[in-house]
Amino acid sequence: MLDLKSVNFDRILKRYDIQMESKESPEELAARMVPKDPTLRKVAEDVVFMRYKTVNDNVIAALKEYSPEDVIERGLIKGMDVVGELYGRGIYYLPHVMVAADAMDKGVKLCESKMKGVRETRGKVVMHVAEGDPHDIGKNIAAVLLKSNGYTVVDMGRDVAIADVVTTVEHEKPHIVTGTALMTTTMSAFPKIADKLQAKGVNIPFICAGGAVNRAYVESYPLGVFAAKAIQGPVLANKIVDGYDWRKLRENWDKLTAVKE
Amino acid sequence: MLDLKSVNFDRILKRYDIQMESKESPEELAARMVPKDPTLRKVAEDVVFMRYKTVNDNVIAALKEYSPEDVIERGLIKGMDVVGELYGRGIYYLPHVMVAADAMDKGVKLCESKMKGVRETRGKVVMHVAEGDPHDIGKNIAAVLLKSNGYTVVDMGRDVAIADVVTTVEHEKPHIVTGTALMTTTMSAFPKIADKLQAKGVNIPFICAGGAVNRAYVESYPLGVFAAKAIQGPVLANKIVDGYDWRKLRENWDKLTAVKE
Amino acid sequence: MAIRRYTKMEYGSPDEMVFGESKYPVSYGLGQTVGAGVVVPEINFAPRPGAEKNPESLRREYVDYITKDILDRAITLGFPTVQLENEHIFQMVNEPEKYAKPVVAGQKELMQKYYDEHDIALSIRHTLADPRLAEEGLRPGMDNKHSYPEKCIHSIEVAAENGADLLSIESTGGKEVADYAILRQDIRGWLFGIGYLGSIDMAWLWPQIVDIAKKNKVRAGGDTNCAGANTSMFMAGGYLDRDIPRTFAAVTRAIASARTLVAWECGATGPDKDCGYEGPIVKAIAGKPTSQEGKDSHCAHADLMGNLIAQTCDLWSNESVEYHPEFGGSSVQCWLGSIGYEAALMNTAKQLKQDKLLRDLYMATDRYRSPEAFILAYDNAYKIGLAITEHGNDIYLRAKAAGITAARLIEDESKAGKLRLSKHEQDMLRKIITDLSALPDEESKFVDQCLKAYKDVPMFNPRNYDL
Amino acid sequence: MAIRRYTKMEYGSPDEMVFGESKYPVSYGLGQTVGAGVVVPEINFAPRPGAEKNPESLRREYVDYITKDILDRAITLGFPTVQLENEHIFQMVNEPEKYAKPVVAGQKELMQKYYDEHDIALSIRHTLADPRLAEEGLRPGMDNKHSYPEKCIHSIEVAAENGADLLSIESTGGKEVADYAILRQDIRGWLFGIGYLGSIDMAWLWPQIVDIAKKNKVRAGGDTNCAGANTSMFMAGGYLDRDIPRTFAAVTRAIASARTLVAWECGATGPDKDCGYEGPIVKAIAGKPTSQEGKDSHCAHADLMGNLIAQTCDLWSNESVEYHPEFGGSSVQCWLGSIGYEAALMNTAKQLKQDKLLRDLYMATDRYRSPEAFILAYDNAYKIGLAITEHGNDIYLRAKAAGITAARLIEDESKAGKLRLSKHEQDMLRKIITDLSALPDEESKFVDQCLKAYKDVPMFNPRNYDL
Ligand code: B12
Ligand code: B12
Repeated sequence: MLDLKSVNFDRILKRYDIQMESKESPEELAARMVPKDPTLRKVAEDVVFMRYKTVNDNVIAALKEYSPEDVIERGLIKGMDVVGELYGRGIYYLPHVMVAADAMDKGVKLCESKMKGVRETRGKVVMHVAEGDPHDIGKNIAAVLLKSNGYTVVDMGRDVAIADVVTTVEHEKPHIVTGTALMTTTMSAFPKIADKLQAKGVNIPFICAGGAVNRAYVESYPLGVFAAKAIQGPVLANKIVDGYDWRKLRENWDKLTAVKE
Repeated sequence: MLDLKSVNFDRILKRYDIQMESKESPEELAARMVPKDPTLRKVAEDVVFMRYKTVNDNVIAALKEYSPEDVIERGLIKGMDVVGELYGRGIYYLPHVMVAADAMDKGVKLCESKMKGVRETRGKVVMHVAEGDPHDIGKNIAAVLLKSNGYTVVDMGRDVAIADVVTTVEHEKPHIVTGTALMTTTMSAFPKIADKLQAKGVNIPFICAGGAVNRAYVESYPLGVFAAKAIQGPVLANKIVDGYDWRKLRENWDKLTAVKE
Repeated sequence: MAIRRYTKMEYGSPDEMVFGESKYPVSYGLGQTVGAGVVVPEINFAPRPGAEKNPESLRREYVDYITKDILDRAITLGFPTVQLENEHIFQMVNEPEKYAKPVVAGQKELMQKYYDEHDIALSIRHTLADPRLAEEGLRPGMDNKHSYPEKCIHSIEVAAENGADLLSIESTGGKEVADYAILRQDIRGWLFGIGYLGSIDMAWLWPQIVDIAKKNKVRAGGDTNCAGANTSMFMAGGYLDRDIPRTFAAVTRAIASARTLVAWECGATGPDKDCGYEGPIVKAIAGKPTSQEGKDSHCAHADLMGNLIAQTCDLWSNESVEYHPEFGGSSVQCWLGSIGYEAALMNTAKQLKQDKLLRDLYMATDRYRSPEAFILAYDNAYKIGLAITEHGNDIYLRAKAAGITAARLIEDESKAGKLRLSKHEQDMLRKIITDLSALPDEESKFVDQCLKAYKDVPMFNPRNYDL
Repeated sequence: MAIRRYTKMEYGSPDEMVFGESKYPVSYGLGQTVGAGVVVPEINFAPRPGAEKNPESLRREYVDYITKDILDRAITLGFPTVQLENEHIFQMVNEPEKYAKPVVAGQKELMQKYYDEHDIALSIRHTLADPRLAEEGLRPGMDNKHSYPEKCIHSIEVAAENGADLLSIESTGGKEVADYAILRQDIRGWLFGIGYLGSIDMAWLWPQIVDIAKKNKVRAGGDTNCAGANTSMFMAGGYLDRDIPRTFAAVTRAIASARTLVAWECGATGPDKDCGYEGPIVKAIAGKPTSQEGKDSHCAHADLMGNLIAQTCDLWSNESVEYHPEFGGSSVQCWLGSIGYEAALMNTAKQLKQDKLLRDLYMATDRYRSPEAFILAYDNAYKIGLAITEHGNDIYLRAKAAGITAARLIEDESKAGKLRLSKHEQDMLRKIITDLSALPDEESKFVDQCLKAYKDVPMFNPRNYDL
């Protein structure tokens, strides 16, 4: 092998990742953002620092002082907000978000078991991967992010037939339906789904994503709203429950999705 | 420099062009195809062998025995047919065709000057290059091939405004209009031209070509018929004067254009 | 069919390895020989959206447009040899007689014509789709909804009978567990999913492929871990990405190579598939030819080892590109230009006996661009190969050894050498080493532990693996 | 502005020339230096159809999409330096204030942001469009229909004032005659069109560009003969094409280099533009940096010297690709991957002092692929450079000498060496040598001859050249 000692690697490549590393620590940021109240703070921190083991106890403690709804909103979800911020700033990576979401999920389940009725979530989302398409990782990530932002997710899985999607939407009456396709030869299901939904008078936004599709394609059929990244799921969903329809989402797409990258 | 003596270049590249070289000579092929009659034969051979200098004399000689129409059809154009065949078989290159066409042109002009009325050609073609686009070589080649196949060409040149194309078509009443665009940012003129022509009730085929456009694009607007190579011009034109409209050309496109490559 | 495990290296030292040569060259197709002194470009493609509308539109897309374009361009540029790869789409595995057969036969017919007319060496790899769903069942008889396991095997037969020269697949065994683990940075789960379950699944699948190949006198190529290690690599991404750390991706690549080897242990001859980046490791072990891709497959995905990965390839691939027009021709023609010229450069280096030098230039360019590149540099790949063969008979221990070796190589170099890691990558590396070191020495204990830990992973069903 | 003709070679021998180094490196843009030990990737692009609809949609396409994608991918892959090239489209030269200004300014603003945040060396070349029509008039005051000559100059000012780092153009003087000649294989006509008229036109145009550059403290790069020699090359094509013979194309390239040199003689500093393949010849003469393109510009056009042409480049370009999505990102991102990695390979070779060896590998790969490749091999390019400088002060004689030298080099090698020619290529070569040898030794005689011979060429107007 050639002797590489003399090589000045800076003339060949540049480690921008190391140069960009955030100086801030998760602890510093969390300290500023978590709730002041010590009981809720513990709950939020369990989420932020992914303490899957202690979250149960801390939620139980909090439930003595606060309603289940409050523990969810002001403790667990607040913690998840911090996680989102850490991710957005490049301090946390995706797996942190996933594991934090697992912890939150555990706490939410506990709270829900103490509630009278059913918990009211921000909204309901039906998700699927196109027929013939096995690529479901992106959809799974998006599902976790939507859940951890307070949405109910009906996950239909992968390789889902067009008719099944339509039936499920009719049945579940969600605020949003989503589709993921990573293959140019499976994505043609989307316009068909959109047509069938419209024919049934369903006019909810149909968020379409996945490597194969792009904005131009998704906007070529009714209902379609493109998402490039899983993290855009909650951003778009929040606007939808605020009353944006698919046309308005399209108009404001550049602005909306620029918020977080 | 490294010493290249030991290199076996066959493992690096293969000279398919040399391997494919035709064994047949232009003379052999012409001998089989040119007219038997010695006077017309000379005229045809002047075209085949690009004898710009003798063509005048030989045409004059032929005009003593034959009508101008016959000298054109059975002498000059017959010669051009041989040229087309030689080109198709890879024996002639494009410049042969161009120079042969120059020779033919000279002969045709001479014949025309001896005619009573105007010569009846196979049809009339209005050609142009899109507005803002200076790339006209392909159009020029196509024009020569159309002319040498017996068509009257109205060549509007390059960088031609949409309105000018429409006016010229209205005025000239051609069988065919053509457009060439080599830039993605100039080709959008074509659908506009097609719309305006249709609005005026003009329904002739609009042959569109040039590096920027492709078949899918050209078939996305009415009238549009794609051409990949200049040599397809006469092929399509012949069908058009035979009665094919743009829809029928599209349907048979694969078959028609496979004829000659 | 007996599985012959690799317990020693076919190459005596890393330096023996170089592009365009392998210990066991393979001949097939129309005058094609791979691994015997010439690097061959391998061009892959995907049909345009809508081409799948019906069998005839799909055939036309693959044969009349894509295959013809490729062959024309190869002649145009004077490339003496080309391999095509057709990755089957869902429709082709779901209804192979209807969708796959006309494509496979049509491509071969056209290739034969060019071979006869121009004497260009040609071959085609058919990469069958693996549509099996863990939640429905991976083995025959289990999937009552779609019968995917049966269809998958049948589609391999259809390809072999109708014109495939080389059979490959990117099998997906264990992926449901690996997918879960990757999002949680759980290296044990990943090892269990790909290193263990994946190897079991391949040991079921590959003897069948080898049989089909033998029966039809074609070649069984190989597998790569697109489902696992490529997903890691893809998600780890480049210097702007923060999905998963690149140290994790690097270690999963090493583990995956212990799995990918199984195809060859079942009797496949190579060349291995492109798409995965395990080539340098498995080639070091087995001496069979491999297809690789890097700087000229950015049409399909970016990577952080675009040159390095060419170091020991036998075929040089573009991975895949959607068929569509470009200024320079169709997309397949354009990318064929790039891979064909790169192969030509390597072949010139071979002719001039400068191939090892060019190999080192490739390698040095990216050696420190990412931890994954670093462990795939041929010297390190060789070391990982050694770790695998030391435990060659134990699919668990060898995968674990591959992972630990990779992790340690990265650790050592990041401490003493030129490989720089971000803080997050370092943290992850430490966690990986800790986690892997804590694992039991016995397969049975490991399996028990994992069956318990991952029993609730969605879609995971031990019966898929006879567990 | 005085024109300083080259009458001697800046390089003492061919072997001194190698990629990534030039005698006169140039600094500009945001921390960019070209020709001083590092090869820089240069990424070009074209907007999607429809983007030209209005100024805002065009700005968005060029800035928010294309430029942002490029910068993100460069950071993602760790490329330390990138140059962008924006080839202006018709709308930008026709209404520069409206269409060009927001694009030029927007790109620079975004680049500044990335430069500040990531310290990546960045620069942008604006290649102005030359919309002038010979039939309307090439000089100011002549074109009453469009005022293209005036608009052309104005658009250069707009670019220079609003953020261009480097000004280039592919000027089209003499093209009307060359276009006519190429289709008739008339080498005299081509020499007159490009070698003579083209050089006259450049001597009018380039002093103005150099002035505008100086006034705005930016760089005047260079010209290339896209209009002429690239059209030849493009039409000569590969082994399936029969439009024009490759020997003709090769000789036109040599002639074109005598013309392309004029930009530098008028005071432009380089780097020369990509797109043309005259780089090796003009660099040998002038020692200024050049941009080249080959195997990684097949998105724009195929060539028969994909590796060879990298031998002496300072920037490595993709020529141009339409912006659109691919599996691996947008098209500009994908091709940036390829050119960026190739540049990295060259830079590694430089660091390891193996650059001359890699240069020779590049060169040897295509030396005998086509006559054009052969005459551009750096040793032959040098010889053509010598022929030009010997007659450096006479634009006619030097262009003729370039052509004859190239033709003779091809002839000798095809007789005694490894360069094989088809019969048609041989015929053409013989005709070229005969035709060129028959030409007079004096400029004035040549001009008289040509003015007579080509007076009826459509669009040709001697007044465009003060004749
Ligand atoms: C991993 C992988 C696989 C794995 C899939 C594992 C899994 N569980 O998903 C396996 C091995 C199974 C696989 C199989 C195949 N694959 Co595959 N695969 C890939 C690969 C390498 C990475 C995909 C990936 O995971 N990306 C990462 C995820 C996170 O990205 P994502 O899903 O797009 O999600 C992101 C966004 O889209 C968004 N998002 C997604 N969904 C949603 C939903 C909402 C609501 C929101 C807001 C956002 C959102 O968020 C995510 C990012 O934040 C790609 C390469 C590529 N360039 O894409 C090829 C690729 C997709 N595969 C391809 C092919 C061809 C195949 C096969 C057909 C190959 C074969 N012949 O075997 C088979 C499929 C067999 C079949 N059944 O038909 C091609 C597709 C070509 C085409 N025609 O379009 C690709 C592009 C590779 C290539 N370049 O050729 N593959
Ligand atoms: C030569 C050339 C030029 C020459 C043109 C010379 C001329 N008289 O035509 C010159 C130098 C003038 C030129 C200028 C420019 N060019 Co230019 N040019 C080229 C090049 C290299 C070759 C084009 C060519 O001649 N091809 C050969 C001919 C024969 O092909 P063709 O015209 O397509 O014709 C064939 C078929 O289409 C068909 N055909 C054509 N017409 C017809 C008609 C009929 C009826 C039929 C049947 C068939 C037919 O027959 C022919 C084959 O048989 C291309 C490269 C490429 N990849 O295409 C770039 C190219 C077209 N140019 C390009 C650009 C960007 C420019 C400039 C804008 C650059 C600049 N900034 O200065 C300027 C234009 C300035 C302006 N006014 O706007 C880009 C276009 C990108 C885009 N946006 O789409 C290209 C693609 C280069 C690239 N890869 O970037 N260019």
